[in-house]
Amino acid sequence: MSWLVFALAFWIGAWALNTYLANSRWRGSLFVRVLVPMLFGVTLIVLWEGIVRGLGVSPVILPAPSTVAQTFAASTDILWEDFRQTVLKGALSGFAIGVLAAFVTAILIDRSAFLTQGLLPIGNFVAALPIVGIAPILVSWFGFDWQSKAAVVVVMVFFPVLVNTVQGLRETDAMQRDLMRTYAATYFDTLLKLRLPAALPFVFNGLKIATTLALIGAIVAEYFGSPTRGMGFRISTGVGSLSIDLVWAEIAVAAMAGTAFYGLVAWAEKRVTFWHPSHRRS
Amino acid sequence: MQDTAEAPVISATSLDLTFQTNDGPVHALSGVDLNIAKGEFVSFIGPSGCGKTTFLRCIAALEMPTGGTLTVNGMSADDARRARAYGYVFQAAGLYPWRSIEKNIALPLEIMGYSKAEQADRIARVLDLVELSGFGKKYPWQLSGGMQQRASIARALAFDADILLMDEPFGALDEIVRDHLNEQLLELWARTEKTIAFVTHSIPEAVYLSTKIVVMSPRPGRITDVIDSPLPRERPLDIRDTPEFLAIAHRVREGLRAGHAYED
Amino acid sequence: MQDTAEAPVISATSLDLTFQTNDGPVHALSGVDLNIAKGEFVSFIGPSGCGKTTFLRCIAALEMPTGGTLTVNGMSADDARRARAYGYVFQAAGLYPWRSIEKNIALPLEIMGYSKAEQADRIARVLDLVELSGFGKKYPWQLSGGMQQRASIARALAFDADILLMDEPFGALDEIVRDHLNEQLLELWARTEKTIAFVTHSIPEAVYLSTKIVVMSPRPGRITDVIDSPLPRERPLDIRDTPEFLAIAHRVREGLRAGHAYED
Amino acid sequence: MRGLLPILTVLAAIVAIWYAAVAPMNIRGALDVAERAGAEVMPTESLARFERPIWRLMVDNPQYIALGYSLDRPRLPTPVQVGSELWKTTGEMALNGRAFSKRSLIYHGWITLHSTLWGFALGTVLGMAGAIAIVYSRVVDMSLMPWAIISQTVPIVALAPMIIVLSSQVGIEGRTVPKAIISAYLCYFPVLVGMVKGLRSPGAAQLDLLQTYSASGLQAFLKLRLPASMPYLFTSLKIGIAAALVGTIVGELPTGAISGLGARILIGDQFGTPLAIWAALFAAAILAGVLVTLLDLTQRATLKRMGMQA
Amino acid sequence: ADDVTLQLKWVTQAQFAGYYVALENGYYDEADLNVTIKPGGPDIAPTQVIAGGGADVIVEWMPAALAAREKGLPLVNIAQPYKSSGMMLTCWKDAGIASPEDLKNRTLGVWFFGNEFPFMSWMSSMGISTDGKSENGVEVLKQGFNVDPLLQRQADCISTMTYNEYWQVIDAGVSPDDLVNFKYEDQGVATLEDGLYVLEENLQDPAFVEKMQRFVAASMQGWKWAEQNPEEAAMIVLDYDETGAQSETHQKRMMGEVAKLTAGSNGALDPADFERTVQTLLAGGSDPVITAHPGDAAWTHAVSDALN
Ligand SMILES: Nc1ncnc2c1ncn2[C@@H]1O[C@H](COP(=O)(O)OP(=O)(O)OP(=O)(O)O)[C@@H](O)[C@H]1O
Ligand SMILES: Nc1ncnc2c1ncn2[C@@H]1O[C@H](COP(=O)(O)OP(=O)(O)OP(=O)(O)O)[C@@H](O)[C@H]1O
Ligand SMILES: Cc1ncc(C[n+]2csc(CCO)c2C)c(N)n1
Ligand SMILES: [Mg+2]
Ligand SMILES: [Mg+2]
Repeated sequence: MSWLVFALAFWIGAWALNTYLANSRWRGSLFVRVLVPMLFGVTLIVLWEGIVRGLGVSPVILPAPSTVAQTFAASTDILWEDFRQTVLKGALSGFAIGVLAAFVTAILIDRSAFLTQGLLPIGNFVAALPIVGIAPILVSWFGFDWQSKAAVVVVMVFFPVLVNTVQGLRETDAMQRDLMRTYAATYFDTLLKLRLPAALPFVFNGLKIATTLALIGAIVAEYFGSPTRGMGFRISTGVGSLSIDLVWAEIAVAAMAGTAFYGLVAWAEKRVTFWHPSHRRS
Repeated sequence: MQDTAEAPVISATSLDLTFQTNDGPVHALSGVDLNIAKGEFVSFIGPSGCGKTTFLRCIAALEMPTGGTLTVNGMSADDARRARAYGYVFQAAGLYPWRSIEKNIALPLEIMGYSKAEQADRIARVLDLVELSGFGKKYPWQLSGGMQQRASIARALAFDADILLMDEPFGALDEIVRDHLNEQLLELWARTEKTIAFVTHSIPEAVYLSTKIVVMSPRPGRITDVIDSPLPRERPLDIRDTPEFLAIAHRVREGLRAGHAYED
Repeated sequence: MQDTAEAPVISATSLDLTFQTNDGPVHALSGVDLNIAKGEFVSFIGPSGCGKTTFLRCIAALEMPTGGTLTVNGMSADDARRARAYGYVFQAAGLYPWRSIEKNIALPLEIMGYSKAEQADRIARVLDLVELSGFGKKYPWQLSGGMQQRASIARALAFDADILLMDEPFGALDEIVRDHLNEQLLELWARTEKTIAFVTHSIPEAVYLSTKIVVMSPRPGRITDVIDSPLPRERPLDIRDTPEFLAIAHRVREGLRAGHAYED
Repeated sequence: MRGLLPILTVLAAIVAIWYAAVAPMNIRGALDVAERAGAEVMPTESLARFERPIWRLMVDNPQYIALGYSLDRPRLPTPVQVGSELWKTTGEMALNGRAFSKRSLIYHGWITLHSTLWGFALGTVLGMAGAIAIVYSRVVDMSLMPWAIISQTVPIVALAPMIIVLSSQVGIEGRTVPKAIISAYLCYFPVLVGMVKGLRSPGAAQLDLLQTYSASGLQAFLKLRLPASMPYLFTSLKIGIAAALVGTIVGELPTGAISGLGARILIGDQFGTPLAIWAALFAAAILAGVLVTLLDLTQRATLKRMGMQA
Repeated sequence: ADDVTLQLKWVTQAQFAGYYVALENGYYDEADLNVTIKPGGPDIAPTQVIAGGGADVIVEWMPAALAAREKGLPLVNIAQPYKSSGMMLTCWKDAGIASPEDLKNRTLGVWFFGNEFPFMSWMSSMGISTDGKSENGVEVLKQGFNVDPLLQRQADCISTMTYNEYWQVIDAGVSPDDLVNFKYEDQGVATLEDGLYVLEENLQDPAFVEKMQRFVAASMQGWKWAEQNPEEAAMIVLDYDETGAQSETHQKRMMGEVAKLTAGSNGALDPADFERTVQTLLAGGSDPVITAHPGDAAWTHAVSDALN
């Protein structure tokens, strides 16, 4: 009971502090911009801990964050092995192949207005489909190891990036294109100096969507067969053997990896498309 | 329409241009005859939609006339484009936001294959010409509208085209900045002896700048008046208060009003 | 600065406004003294960034001065805003695209709680006033720029504010349409006897419209000249070719040039 | 309708490539079947065949390539096989009056649609509420926004079994609610992001206008922010419903295994009947297409009525 | 009537025919019980469901149940309708596998999710490592839900049940002559499957025990009917299958095989079988499923004693 009260008190206190910080005159500073969401996250964890302890929730249903943290610390070798298998081998290689393929395809079909008109609606449609469903098929095609996971990721990532890139390549305004014509610029000049840079904000849009899809794809695919390692393997078997704390540790790794990956892409976006109105600071 | 002794740099004979749109054809230009001699400064003025931009775009071979003939430097407009005969300044500065000012000016030079050293040289020269030295490393959005517009003029000047096509380059600027840029443009024109075709909405601007003012009327876009300016080439800003100036302005305004339907 | 017999409608005394920005403070207004009497038409002119908009926004209580006093209709600017003492016309027409012209004009009336019947009545009246009857059911994008601007004026006139604040309302229009709207605005002002504060970049426009012209200079934004126009209230467009007109215009231009730094 | 020709061409190309791929994908299966039927195949040993590259098998046994187009359990079925399986489990059953039999994909599509719509409704409400809170409160904006992004990097599949157990512990029976929760989890994010953008889309000038009328906060929301956000809302709703469908299917994939299109995919996988998987996949695709198209039509109608060009 | 919720270990199929028969034939009604049968699925752990209060009694394999007990979830076996184990390892004969010794240096498909324990014990009893292919080791794959890995030769052997996956291999066109089966029963590493488990604390309540007595009795009545009427039992199961994907032939065949496994049981757990299972699990090598003998608290005859 006292745990619940403590958690609630912490929540109210953190909320009050956050409200104060967010309206204070330091609200623009990096420190506060990081501290406020951190405090929010810590509050969530404290609430979780408080509820689990306060209500005596069974650890095989929902372990307390402190338990998860202990398991995390005790199983770093397993977590690292799984991380390598799923993220480094499955998700990242699939992401790289899928993105590259989408990019090259976009540039190739972009030369033909006909192809673009045909592929864009189809690509848009496919991007909206529940592609994860093909995981069992691809596992049966490409075998059990990371290759089939990468294949799932390739397919999932391909369409959002393709559609966004094609869209981006068409996103130059008429005046910018006319300018190139007044210089009698070649196709490659125009592609390199105008259309690719102008497409970058869109490409990054697609990349950001792709980062979250990549992890989900790699993990789901492991449900349909895998070697005896990998985050999806550990999560799916962990539930069966009631190692729920290890499952949560894997979830934490996935969230951290996903956030880091997303953050990396967002950072690159900021660097590369610094000129775009949404990134300018004045 | 009056000819000059030399062969004209730009020559249009009964030029027609009709756009096919969903709502039927739009006659943007119809029977346009005009000769522009080397070194002239020609302004085009007329109500919105009368075809000024379209005419400039025809000269630049960005638009294909549907009738009549048009030669630029004695060749077809498209050949002239390929020969990089002109620099074009758009209404909005149209700088590429991912390139610094320097790099924006370098753009045509890169495409035309100038060497790095030559590029640096020319960039420095034109930046100086438009009084932007020191701003080369800045990005377009870090500059005021007037500065951006000057950068876009610098970009059009960086390579050796001796025709300059300018489509309302100062439309977005305030009157004072505009006056100043007008003065500078005249100076530059005097120094470089380029042929300039200049679209504007402002009567004083047209009168102040031009050796020849072309008044147009809409639907179908045709030329209603061509006024050869009696003003001297040397023009202080004060000239705008002289009776000669006002007389020309009055004639332009009358020409405009004739072609204008008020219900816009 | 000259006073009129009646209590002024708008009265500013040593008004200061400093914006705190990342690059340090910007002094947008500094020591501004001005009285505007009932029924006056006051134009504000000055180079970009001199604080014209800021001053108008202070009157409208959209900005809080950091020093000095400002009263509107004898009360504080914010109380005047709450009392709905004025209509504000922005530079861009700023019509809501999802509302028809009618509904756009109804917007302030809905907010102020007018009855449906009263709304219909007023909409019809102001549409007529700006010569847009018959266009009420159209959407903004179906109208030309000039018509949109007139609709936005109608919106500001729909409720009974007797102060009209207009921030470059005709900036985006071509000269001929602008002339026409200027004539109409004068007519409307004469009929309704509102007090109008009007920001413009155009010298002829300022001189043509105003009973009083306020010339401002930037950094820090201050008033450099206040010119009371000797022109009669009745003003045909031709008045712009008269020597009196040109003399005032010249004085305004000199005032402007004095305060202007060319490197903008 | 001029836009239709390129789409049809590309579709035709896809089908052609698909058909061409069937031969190499299925050659091994075809040779196994032929061998068991007593035919002479090269090489005769099943094990030896698995060590041969596919192209060799095709060159050595050209007469059996055609067999690959009519296998019962193909690695890659032909479009016609998928189509006829789809028809058998939908149209034909409907014609026989068994549209809602448990063997009909219409029934399973309905189950999936049901949770998808619940998830969509829940996700949309959450997303909108979150967006409003973010736009109106700086604290919420600063603390919630980063976590909204992080939430999407959590592999929701991992949570699925726990969501089922937890919801049964709070007394919710059946799979609809847990599936809807998963689908709401994926759906709320695009709605949130789109609505934040939309509610913030009115420029300072439009907000100032209402200030000059001294309008209340509620009036500003109803008359400005909400209508201005409509185009954004619909765009994100379309993404949202697609995400909700993905969520439902992910929720049905490892956990449901009872009914719904995801369960059909899983059961098809378990019993080694690829045609069932493909049919369920295409049914899911059709469902997604219908849902997005419906929203698109609503968008056009609404925006047209609001006078915004679609 | 008293409410009872039963959580199955897997999807609706003839493996659980007894319960569906008891429901359909009204045996539960006669025992004044209102029984809800919850089908399972690949990601549903009955142990977790019962811990969360989602079920009163679950069908579970003993290794998983004992493992859960060690994790602090005190499950108790109250009845054991399955006398023998149906687990096998099915291999390609042409891969050169004839005896368990031949498994070394091969790729084997194994079910996880708590079902891997018998396999691990078997391997460790033979001294084979499961860390990858080697002279004295095997490569283990987490087998999915189908027999593709065998058919596509991604694995040399896969786990099968006599009543289910084995027949899927046969249905795919493989001749029984091409296959070699290693039954866990024959290898002496069989563990008890499909027992009924409840939470220990509930057994303190005599009313609950009495309810379970009625439940187990009715269920066993269902099982015995199913053994005698396999065709009809399979059809009853099919009626309850919500996926609509099960086929009649497959379920009838499954029922026939399942009957062989349930035949020897009257519902009561044989303590000798329990002891054998525990010993097998304790022999689990470096990473045993359970580290200590759970003791006799892990099972009770309190419920099944009422059967006769
Ligand atoms: N690509 C096009 N397709 C169809 N109609 C066009 C096109 N470009 C221009 N027009 C039409 O041709 C006419 C002339 O247009 P143009 O842009 O040359 O006018 P303008 O004189 O430059 O006007 P403004 O002063 O507004 O720039 C207009 O009626 C315009 O609507
Ligand atoms: N919200 C603000 N924050 C910081 N500085 C501001 C803000 N608004 C205006 N300024 C600065 O205050 C000065 C006056 O701006 P203001 O908009 O009043 O000028 P203006 O005379 O209306 O110019 P223009 O003719 O370009 O509209 C400018 O230097 C401007 O950059
Ligand atoms: C993830 C997962 N994989 C395999 C099984 C294996 N399994 C245990 S009982 C049973 C039914 C017999 O056909 C099967 C297939 C499982 N439970 N969970
Ligand atoms: Mg134009
Ligand atoms: Mg302003």
